[in-house]
Amino acid sequence: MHLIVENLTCVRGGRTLFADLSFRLASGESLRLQGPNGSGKTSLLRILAGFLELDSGTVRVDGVENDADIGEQCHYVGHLNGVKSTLTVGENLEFWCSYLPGTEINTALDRFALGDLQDIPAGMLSAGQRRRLGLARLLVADRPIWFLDEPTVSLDTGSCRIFAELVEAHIGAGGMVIAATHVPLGVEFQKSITLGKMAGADQ
Amino acid sequence: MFGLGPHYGFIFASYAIVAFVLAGMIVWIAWDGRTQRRLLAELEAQGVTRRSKRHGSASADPDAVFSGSDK
Amino acid sequence: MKEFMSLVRRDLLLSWREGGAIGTALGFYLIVVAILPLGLGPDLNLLSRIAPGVLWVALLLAALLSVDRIFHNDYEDGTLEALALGPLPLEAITAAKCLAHWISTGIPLTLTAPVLGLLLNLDAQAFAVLVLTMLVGTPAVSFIGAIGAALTLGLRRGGLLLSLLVLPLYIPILIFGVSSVSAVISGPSSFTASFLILCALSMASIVLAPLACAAALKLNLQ
Amino acid sequence: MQKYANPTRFMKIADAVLPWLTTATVILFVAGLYLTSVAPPDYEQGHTVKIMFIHVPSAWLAMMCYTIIAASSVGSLIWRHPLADVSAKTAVPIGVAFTFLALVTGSLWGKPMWGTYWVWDARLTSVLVLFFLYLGLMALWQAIEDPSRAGRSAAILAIVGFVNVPIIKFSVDWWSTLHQPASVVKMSGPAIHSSILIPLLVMAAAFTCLFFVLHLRAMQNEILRRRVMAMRLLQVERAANVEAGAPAE
Repeated sequence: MHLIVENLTCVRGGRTLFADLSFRLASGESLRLQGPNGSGKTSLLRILAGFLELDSGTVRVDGVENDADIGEQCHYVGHLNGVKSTLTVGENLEFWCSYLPGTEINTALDRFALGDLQDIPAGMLSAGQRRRLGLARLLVADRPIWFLDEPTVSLDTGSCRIFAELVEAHIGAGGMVIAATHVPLGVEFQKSITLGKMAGADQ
Repeated sequence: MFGLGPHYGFIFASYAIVAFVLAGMIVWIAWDGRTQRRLLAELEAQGVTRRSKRHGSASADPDAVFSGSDK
Repeated sequence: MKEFMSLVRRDLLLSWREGGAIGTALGFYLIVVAILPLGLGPDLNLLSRIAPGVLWVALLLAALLSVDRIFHNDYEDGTLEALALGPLPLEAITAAKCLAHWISTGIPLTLTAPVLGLLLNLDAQAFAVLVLTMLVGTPAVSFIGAIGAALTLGLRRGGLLLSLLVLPLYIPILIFGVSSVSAVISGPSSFTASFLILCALSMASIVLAPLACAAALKLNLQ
Repeated sequence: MQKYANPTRFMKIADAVLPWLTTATVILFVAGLYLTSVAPPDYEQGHTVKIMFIHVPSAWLAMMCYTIIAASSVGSLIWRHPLADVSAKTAVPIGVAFTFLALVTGSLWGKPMWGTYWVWDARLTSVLVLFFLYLGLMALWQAIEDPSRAGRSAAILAIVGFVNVPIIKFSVDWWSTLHQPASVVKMSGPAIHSSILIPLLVMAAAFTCLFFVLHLRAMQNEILRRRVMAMRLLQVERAANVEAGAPAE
């Protein structure tokens, strides 16, 4: 399975964030997006996930049986966790399990050490716990492509290590990860792209 | 009065209001046009060239804001 | 279909947990209907003549209060983005959320209407018709209101703007809802005509509103 | 997607067309005003029929303008035509003005005819609802800062509104027949005798030409406004570069 991006251009509010960006990612590969704030990392991730319409260029995935669009093949972890505070931890994950659809929630709960918090309303969790609950969605439904935008924000070092192992496992199992992060994830990325002023967007 | 019959007041009132509003629109659009042109001239005088002749920089071309509004 | 139902169930569970939203809508409905006789005077036959109109207008305003809740909470905490990546297209997501909103807000408001009808000395035989027309009319209220909610997502004073955008679109529902109820009481026109048109309006909005909502959501999800 | 050439080409075309259109407007207005002043009084309402010569064109313009906004919205949403946004945005305030004029002249005409300033007649009520739709559009335009998002949100609302205009018109007509108190004379149009029809048509033509002059001019202003905004953005960006120590090109 390949994710193919060809001469992608994105203009936001009159400013060209990046122009004629092309790259290719195969199963089992990871890509790190670098660059200062506002250089278009988030916009690129949102374009790839299908939220943001692109000005020109193409983004496509080949080697997928039912040629579902990228949206159904990926997880997108943004700054927001996607957690409902009036539902309990278990109910949150149960919903994603029946909606995405996923297999079961226990592995997700255990890997993110949320097992004993299952019946507590998510509103009462700390920021770090709530972030882990948001990230747990990655394990509820098995999807090949992960788009991660500053995933380890408000995570403590222990959880960061756990998360790094999960990402490594996902890549090892043939998944793809594109991450935009300032903090080193503890994962060595095979490829990396730098956006914004420093590199001069005239590649 | 003016041979317009008993309700001349209403006739004058409606014509006056129409004239006032239409004239108001004409004046506002003319004035707005003049200010935009003046601002444009000032900006160009300060060297913010419209068609970015400079090589490579990712600066926006003013009309790019249209392609920006294309999304 | 399973995902559609799980989304509807989740929304119902959420509105059940956040009871406040329905409570405010019902409370507002009660207060608006109660203060009108205070303003218009206790003359009973005047009240019974305007009762259908008052009950419908107050219902529309009460529903309007709770309509922006359809997308707002999910938009704020990022759930809407995750939903959009699910198997359901945006149109189906909108339809599910509007259906949940109708069940959680439209039906309770409809069930309280006859109680408030007593305050306004509504005619006896009009009660059943009132509930019937409101049951048929409230889906359109939720679906058309959702268009306004989707358009004003993420705006600071979205709520105020929402009512300005949506109330003109509610006028046909109001006119045919009231005329079908007053047709039973006294009105010159036939009940079936206005009632069938009201059903048509509701069905049309159930089918067409999700399209407009999805387009607006695509815009605001950027 | 003609990105760049379009706005500049439009400016040139508009500059070429505007002088002719303005002279046509002036001529039509002079002819129209002369014809209305010599028009014979209506046997029923006397000279108050002269109000019709400006009320009907305003109401007609209000409807036509909304149609133009809906058409531009389709253009901006589906074909992403860059000028469609500009046309839709600039047509809204003009539409509001004409709808307001239609309502005011309608009620000033109603006073001598029916004795009250506002009568819930089907046509006046529909124009009032159209006025609310316009206010909604204007409010939505101002509520969203980012021009491209505002354009497309307003386009969606305009299309939804346009689909609803016939429904609202139908329901208001139904409603007014239900509540038609026998006493009020329905606003029957006066017998359209040629001596009245000709001034009406000339005035309608004058109003339409004026609309296009204003609309084209307003579109030019909007294009200039967006250029000014873009260039200010450029200035900010260059200033940021200077601060960030990057070589200010």
